Amino acid sequence: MIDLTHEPIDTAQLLARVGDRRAGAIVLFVGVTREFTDDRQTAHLEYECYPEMAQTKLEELVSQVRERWEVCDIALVHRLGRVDLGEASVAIAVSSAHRKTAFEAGQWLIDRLKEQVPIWKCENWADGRQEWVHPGLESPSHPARDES
Amino acid sequence: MIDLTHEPIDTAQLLARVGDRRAGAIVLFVGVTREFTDDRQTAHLEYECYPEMAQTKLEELVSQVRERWEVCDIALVHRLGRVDLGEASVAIAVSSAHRKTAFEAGQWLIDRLKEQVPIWKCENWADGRQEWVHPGLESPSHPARDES
Amino acid sequence: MDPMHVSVKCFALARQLVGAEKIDLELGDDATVLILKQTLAGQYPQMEPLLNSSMIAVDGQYVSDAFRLSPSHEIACIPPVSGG
Amino acid sequence: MDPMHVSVKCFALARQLVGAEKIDLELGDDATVLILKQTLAGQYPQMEPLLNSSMIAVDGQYVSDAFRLSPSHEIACIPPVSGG
Repeated sequence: MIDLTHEPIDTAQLLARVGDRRAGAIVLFVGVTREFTDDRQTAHLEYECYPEMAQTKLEELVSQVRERWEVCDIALVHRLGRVDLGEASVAIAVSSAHRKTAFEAGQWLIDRLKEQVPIWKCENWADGRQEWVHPGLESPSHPARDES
Repeated sequence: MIDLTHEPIDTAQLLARVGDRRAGAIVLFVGVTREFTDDRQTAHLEYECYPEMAQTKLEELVSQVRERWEVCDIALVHRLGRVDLGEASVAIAVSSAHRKTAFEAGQWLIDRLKEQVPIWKCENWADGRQEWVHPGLESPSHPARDES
Repeated sequence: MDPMHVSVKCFALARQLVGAEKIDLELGDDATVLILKQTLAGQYPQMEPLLNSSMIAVDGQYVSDAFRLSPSHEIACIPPVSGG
Repeated sequence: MDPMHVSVKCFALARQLVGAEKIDLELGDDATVLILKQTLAGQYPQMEPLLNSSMIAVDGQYVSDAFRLSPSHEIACIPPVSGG
């Protein structure tokens, strides 16, 4: 299950989707909108994507996980549009017989998603300014920051 | 939040508990009762613990996580008594500003829990036999197996 | 050399800088991705810093500067991504 | 040497093997954990393989064989754990 959606992410549904008779472990990663990044305050985020390519890239990454690890199932949802404070922007659930696999596969998948999948975040800071986040691009006002 | 309970584990509640204004990432680990371990079929599991010591050990481990990693919050529940197929026996949620911390801390915590906390699992196999799981102890009928 | 007409999809800051979701360009008929980038930077100088760290995708796959374009390709400018 | 009376909590397979949640033992007044284990193995020979891979906890902390017991201690036999 791979989904790009404007609706709030239902993590309980994701966990249920990866249930499997051979699964002994489920790892769920949730990226949430944090209010404070160091001392800067966020009002909300907005995400946009290149829909066809994002879907294709996510499918490729999920296939690569299945080649590299013995996972039972994978479910991944990325939210688009406005995401309010504390809400999930992305959730990835991986089930497997043993926990090490689920941890490794889940972490690999979110790392690759953040490097490769054409989705972009726009910070809407509490002071009213908007700022597209483009890691590695010099921003005159703020140095590059780590994301979640 | 640390809990040892005979009730089903509410993972949504755990996720909500670790929400934090500085959290950008939440990692949830869920250990579930798998039906098939290789080709052996489980009917259900039963867990027992040494309650006071288990609580104390869990508190120590959570304190150690807080010393080693900059986590926002941690919530941990272990179930006791009968756990049916597909149900959660343990769930650990860790929130942090950045995802690497939450993955590392969550994995460390479940690894240590499985090594140190006085909780025991009894396999109730589909063929009617019961078997306490004591890793490293030679079982005449079955060699030691990895758990989830 | 006949001209080739292509459209380039723009996202995030790229979309904001050019003020459109798609821009049309005229390139030589054997144009590569490198030439596309140079043409873009020439017509939209405000894009240059972003272009230097962006990828070009053709039909949904990242391609190198040497990739040769054709008018049937779906071309997109992919600034550094920040999903998750 | 005055005798010391202690109880040992038993869990999981240990509980099953001795048929009780708690067993009472008489030890010498300077008994260590090692002596406790030897006494247990002597009185419950069926426990010996499990005891060899078990830990002893005193007042909720794992202790070594050299640890000296006193009657006020809460003592437990902790077979290899399998929570999670």
